[in-house]
Amino acid sequence: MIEVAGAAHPVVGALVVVAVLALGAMAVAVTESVVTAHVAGSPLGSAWSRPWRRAALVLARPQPVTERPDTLLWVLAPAAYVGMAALGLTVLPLGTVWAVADVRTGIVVLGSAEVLAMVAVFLHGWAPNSPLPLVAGYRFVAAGLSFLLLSIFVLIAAALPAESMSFGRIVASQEDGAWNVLRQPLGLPLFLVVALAVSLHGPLDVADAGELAGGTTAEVSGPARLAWGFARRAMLTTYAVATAVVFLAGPAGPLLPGWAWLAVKSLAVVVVLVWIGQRTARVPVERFVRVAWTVLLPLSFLHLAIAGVVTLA
Amino acid sequence: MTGTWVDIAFGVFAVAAAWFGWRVFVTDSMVRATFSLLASFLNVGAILVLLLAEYLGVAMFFMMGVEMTVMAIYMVAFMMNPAGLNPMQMVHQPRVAVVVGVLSTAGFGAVALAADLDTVAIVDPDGTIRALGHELMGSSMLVMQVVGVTLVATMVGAVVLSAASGRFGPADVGSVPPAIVPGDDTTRPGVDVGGDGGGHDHDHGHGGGAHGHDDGGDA
Amino acid sequence: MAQSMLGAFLAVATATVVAATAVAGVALWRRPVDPTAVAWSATLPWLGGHEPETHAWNRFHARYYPMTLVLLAFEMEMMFMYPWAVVFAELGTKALVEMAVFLALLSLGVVYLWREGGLAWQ
Amino acid sequence: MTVVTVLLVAAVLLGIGTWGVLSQQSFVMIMMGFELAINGVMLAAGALWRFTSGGEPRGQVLVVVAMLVMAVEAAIGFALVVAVSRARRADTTEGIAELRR
Amino acid sequence: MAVTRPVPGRLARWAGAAPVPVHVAVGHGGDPVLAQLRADRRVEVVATPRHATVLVVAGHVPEAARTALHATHDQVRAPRATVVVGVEGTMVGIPHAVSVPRTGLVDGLVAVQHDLLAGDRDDPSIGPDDNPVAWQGVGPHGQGGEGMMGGVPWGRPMAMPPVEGRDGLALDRLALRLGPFLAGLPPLLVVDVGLQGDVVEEVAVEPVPADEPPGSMGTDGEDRPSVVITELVALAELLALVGLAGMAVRVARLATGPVTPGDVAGLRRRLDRPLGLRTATDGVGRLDLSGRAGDITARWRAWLDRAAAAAAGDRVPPTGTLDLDALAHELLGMELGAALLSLASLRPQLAAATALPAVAA
Repeated sequence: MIEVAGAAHPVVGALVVVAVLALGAMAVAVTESVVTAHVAGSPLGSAWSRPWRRAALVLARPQPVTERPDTLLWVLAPAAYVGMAALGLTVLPLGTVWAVADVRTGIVVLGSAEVLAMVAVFLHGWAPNSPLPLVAGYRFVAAGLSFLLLSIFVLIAAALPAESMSFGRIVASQEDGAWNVLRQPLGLPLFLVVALAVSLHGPLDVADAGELAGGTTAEVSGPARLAWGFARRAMLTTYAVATAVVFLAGPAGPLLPGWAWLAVKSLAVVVVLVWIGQRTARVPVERFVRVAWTVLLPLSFLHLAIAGVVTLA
Repeated sequence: MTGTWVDIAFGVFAVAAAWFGWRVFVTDSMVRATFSLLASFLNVGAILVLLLAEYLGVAMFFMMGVEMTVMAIYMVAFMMNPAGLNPMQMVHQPRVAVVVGVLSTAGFGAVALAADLDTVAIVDPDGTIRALGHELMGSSMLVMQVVGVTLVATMVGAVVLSAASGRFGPADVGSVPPAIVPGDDTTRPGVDVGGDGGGHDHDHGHGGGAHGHDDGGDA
Repeated sequence: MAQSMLGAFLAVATATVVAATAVAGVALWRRPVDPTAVAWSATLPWLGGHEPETHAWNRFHARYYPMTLVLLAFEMEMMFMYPWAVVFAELGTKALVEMAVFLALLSLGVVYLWREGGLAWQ
Repeated sequence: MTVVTVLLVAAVLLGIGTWGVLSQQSFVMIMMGFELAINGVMLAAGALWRFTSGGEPRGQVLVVVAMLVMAVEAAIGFALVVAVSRARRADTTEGIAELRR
Repeated sequence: MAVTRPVPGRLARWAGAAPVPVHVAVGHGGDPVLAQLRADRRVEVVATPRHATVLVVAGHVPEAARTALHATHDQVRAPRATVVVGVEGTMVGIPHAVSVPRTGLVDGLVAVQHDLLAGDRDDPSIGPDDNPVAWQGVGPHGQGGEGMMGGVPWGRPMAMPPVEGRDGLALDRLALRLGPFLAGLPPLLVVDVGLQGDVVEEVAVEPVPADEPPGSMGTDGEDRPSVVITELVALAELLALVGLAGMAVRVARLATGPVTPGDVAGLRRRLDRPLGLRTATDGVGRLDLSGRAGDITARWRAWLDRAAAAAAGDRVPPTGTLDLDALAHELLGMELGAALLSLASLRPQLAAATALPAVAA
């Protein structure tokens, strides 16, 4: 019988995960609308309710059909993408001692959620049988295979002081020592790159690119498009919570209860990510692959070395 | 998690793994074939988790996700009719294959049934990952370093074989395959003496005819 | 509430399946599965106004294939780094040096890939 | 779920992999067969580690090495497919019949 | 036979208040309308007709592009509507189009969207309802295909035969005609692309031939849009393509109002910093056309210079027209995204190349 620190009843866990993803996706949508309105210089008043109205209209529009799609994969893609966002969220501590399933191999589960999310985005590009989404899906696989290593190195570096791969122990290791954002400085920027890239946001949104007429969503409309938008924002929520847990000691903090601290820190990370998204243009894929392998990967080696030395000191 | 639940879960995962494994070779669409192989791996990963090899099970999710994505790219690039729009008939010697498949299953199954393995409970189930870590850093450290060298050799070999052009220009310019019979130029591969061309390729390979020497030149 | 590892993974699996089926439901709601149910001219792929001559599904020439092969090999390194991370603090500098050698070896492969131009679109 | 049943499942996977390798003509499909066979090997190794080794870590190292074999085989296999396709424009076993000369 | 069911009441009320997603088919002189739509908060210019409820035809669409416009009209998912700015719908060959003057354009769009949601409006598709290529029941397996790669499976052939790419691998080549109404492409420009993977192996750039303008067609009497509007609309389109939606709205809002040199200088300060627009354009789309070499960053900086000069009121030389064959030769070997961005960065010059012959003074 292998003991697991925090774990909830499966049904309770599922409801909490779905609720957190829904709230998170709404928060991301509102943040995007407000930041876009601010950058555009228009009044912020109507920006708060604009996402709901837009979502209602998208829901009211008809579903996508192309000449000969692979409908099974086309429906499986958003479902798998949200499933992987949920998978990542289950292993993250959402309260001071409470987590849906704080298993001993937490960072490996988050890593495999990221990989299988890449498969979901490729399927979303492949399924419509249309040239522009196909090119967008293949572009994302090139980027996905390149930023994958960064996220693994950063998570392993966070596991060194915790002497365990469970996110609960990573938070515990930050409570007595300094937060990882301070003692492992290179980690946060690298992990923000991964968060932007895996959730198709901001400068690393190579899959739903505007220049390819919306990339993988070029043929998508109606509830299926709402499902894909929700999936992207749910994945951003999961990675914002993961950033807060790994670098800002997640639920740890004075006065406020654990989940409140986690909500505040995750919302801060969401605002930073969306702000970067509205100020930096999209990076061309060739350049991102070259930079990821020749600049960011050596940086993550250096980051790992720093984390190792700091852990031993 | 009482024993019966574990057995039921194991049964479901085992049947799913075998069914997806069979689907790999019968579906028409290459993308569906590749990702049913991924589904088969995910089910085997789940069985490994049931076998309390938790790290290996979840690591298999991660490793096989990457491997199957790469495999999907190569399946779609190098298979005719990649999306299964026409039914797939790329099979030869089907009966021989089925017989050998059944024989090998029966052979390995017989070994499993005949061997009387005395089951031993895991001594410290909590510390299996920590034990693996100490093992890799301790007595199996040699395994890790040899794996490192193997991986470097694999990377260099893969790049040499697949990259179109390296530091010294295109890979196939100037290099001429050696003759099979030393000294006899007509036996140089790539020189279609009999003009019989590859079975399935759609037009002649690089420059046919006897002028094998500048064969690579016009690539 | 300590709970067995398998119970924890049951919770993980339940949450994933529930989230996935909910979204699959939304994606399937009122979706015409048979393409001929809709006017043919509305089902053409979007290219800016013209009809494509062939299916989009083709033997797609992904131009980054050397990078994918090196990643297949490089990714095996993660399998050794996860257990290393768990026991690193106990073993101290010995583990650090050992992993440094392992990483240096593998980065040789990446340097070779970059040097041979494998990172650019072939 | 005893050692015998898990080994039987592994044997079934190995059998399907072998059938796949022998029945398919295309290089990449043959490699899918190898992958499935190694999948069966990993399952067998995991089962033997769980039931007969009493938690001996070297059992897990064997599974990792099996994963290594699969990764190396896939990488070099695809590199060869690319090299042959570039030199000979063949994507099936019949395509390179000249080797039999 | 469009499958439309009236939308449930509460959803319709919420959806009615949403910004109108619009796909703009830009013709000659359509840039001011595009800027006006992008600047308005009640309208959202989207990247593909699939995301739109209303198709807006801005500017004069010549006869040659009519079939492409009808195809674009059909690809807006039913229930759909079409709004033609400043000219009769029938002039463009779309029977149920609503003609709206430029002044009350956005109010007209909001009204059309309300009708759509209430189920009172739905333009039938113009193109054929069934695939002219008979494929059902044809061939040994009844889906029109034969053998492995042949036949017309599901009414369309497969990309055959394989062609040798620049790296020696013989794989399929997709021949695509990227149409005149692709979002972000310069108006009325057709790009014939031979794609292997996402690299352009063959390309030909052809503007849609303009027919002589009958009477006061086009943008209700206004002559060619001024230099400032052309440059700023080009900048807004480029910003929308690379994902900076907020900046695109700001530039479009600038283009619709009076423009002072101070505004343009402020815009340059916002855009010309390392991690802004230049992330997508530095070193991308490097073309040397008739002596002027440069990447996309150099070109949008030139736009800002010309806009500042025009705002200051002094005479700005007209943009030289391009040699399209030289341009096509330069685009060879680029990645598809980079090629489309390069074309978007040549919008003013290409607009001059496809301008109405009579007006291009």
